[in-house]
Amino acid sequence: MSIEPSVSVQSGRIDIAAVTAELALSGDVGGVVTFAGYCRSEDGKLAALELEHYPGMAEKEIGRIAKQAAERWPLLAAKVIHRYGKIAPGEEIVLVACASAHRAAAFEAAEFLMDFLKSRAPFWKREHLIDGTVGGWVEAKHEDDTALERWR
Amino acid sequence: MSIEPSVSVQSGRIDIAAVTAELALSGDVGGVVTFAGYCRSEDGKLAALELEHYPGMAEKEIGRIAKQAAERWPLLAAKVIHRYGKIAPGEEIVLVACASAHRAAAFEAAEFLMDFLKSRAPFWKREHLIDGTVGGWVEAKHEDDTALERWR
Amino acid sequence: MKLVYFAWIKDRIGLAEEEVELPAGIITVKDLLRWLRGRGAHYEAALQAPEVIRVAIDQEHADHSDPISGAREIALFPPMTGG
Amino acid sequence: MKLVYFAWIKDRIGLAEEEVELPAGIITVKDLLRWLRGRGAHYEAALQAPEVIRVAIDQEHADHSDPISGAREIALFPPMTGG
Repeated sequence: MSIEPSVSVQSGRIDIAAVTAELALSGDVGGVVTFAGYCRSEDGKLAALELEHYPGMAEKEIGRIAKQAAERWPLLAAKVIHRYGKIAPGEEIVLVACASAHRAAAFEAAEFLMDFLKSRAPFWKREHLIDGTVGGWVEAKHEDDTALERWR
Repeated sequence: MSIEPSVSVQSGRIDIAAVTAELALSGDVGGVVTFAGYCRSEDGKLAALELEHYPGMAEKEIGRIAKQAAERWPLLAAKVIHRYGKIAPGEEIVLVACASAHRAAAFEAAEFLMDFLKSRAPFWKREHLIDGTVGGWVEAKHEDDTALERWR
Repeated sequence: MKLVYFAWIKDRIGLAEEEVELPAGIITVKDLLRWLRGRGAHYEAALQAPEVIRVAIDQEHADHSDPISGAREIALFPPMTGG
Repeated sequence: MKLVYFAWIKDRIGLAEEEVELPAGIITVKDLLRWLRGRGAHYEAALQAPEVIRVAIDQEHADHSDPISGAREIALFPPMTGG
């Protein structure tokens, strides 16, 4: 029986320390891998990233991806938190955390989750620039699609 | 020019939250991958792990491994903390944290660091059991040696 | 049927969502996209390159060849850029 | 020359470290291990399977074929189990 991953889609900050500590609680956990994605400053040009999302589907789709990871690797716990709304440079956008008895499963599951979140979770980024203008919607990267191929 | 990784060999607890926050400080960081290794309870049989280490060489060897990682991947920051002494079940043993502009480099460097730490850093584990006996020295796993091969 | 739009598709159509009554003969997602393009310049601007449009039927990813019969909510959006 | 021992090698030899004067003809790590085994039952028990013994010369990993001339500190230990 695979574990039930925890998913949260929220506008507020992510408490990375609390999540990591929570995942390590079980006595069987040998390793916790976390990935935290941050808003880059783009050489100081960026005032904020705006993340639009599809409420309802965002939670469901991340849940589906996380469930797949839990079925594919022997995870003891998994947590995904994705923010929406305005995010300032230096702030975290997304956190993926996977706990397992041995490290390989946690590493692979965290990479799998990130690869799928990037191209399957319904979020769209738009740049707000320091000069007050609203930049265009960020274009999806071709490499994010090809990143999925190694998991087939 | 590659960055100078930070290395600490210590008996005290590791403040995972502080490390993660520190690594994310640069405005160019897009992702931080952390691996935290924990002392498992071994079904409640384990009172503590005792980690013996080779003072001096431990710091140097981890430094050499971390420097290799920094030369091989475009890391913006890297930190390795390894504990020694008595470690209770549920406590962290080791933390590896890598920051980069894009996630793939941080994931790969963190896995590389863990694979090399496991079989090159001069630490040895011994089990102290709940019944008061001191178990044997933990045997090295063959798979930890083969894990290195993929990095050649 | 409820249609919802995101990111630049929403911007170009000028609506976040709308209720539509589909005429007969709209079977697949592809049919829906073709019909929407005929509804005016805003829709044409949003959907002129249908091959890049991603679709969800009742909050699950769908292909352009999928049937839409029975759907309550169909979402149109550009390739995702979260994570 | 200073020799340092760790984990079960230290337990079996019964020493954490010692200073030794090497006789002539001890060129490589392999020679050193052979010479040490001849120093008594404790050493024999620790080093009876020399192929599993790991060695560091002046705090850097070394091979059994490496020369030890000029070394200040040689460490003998089992395969590592950190991380």
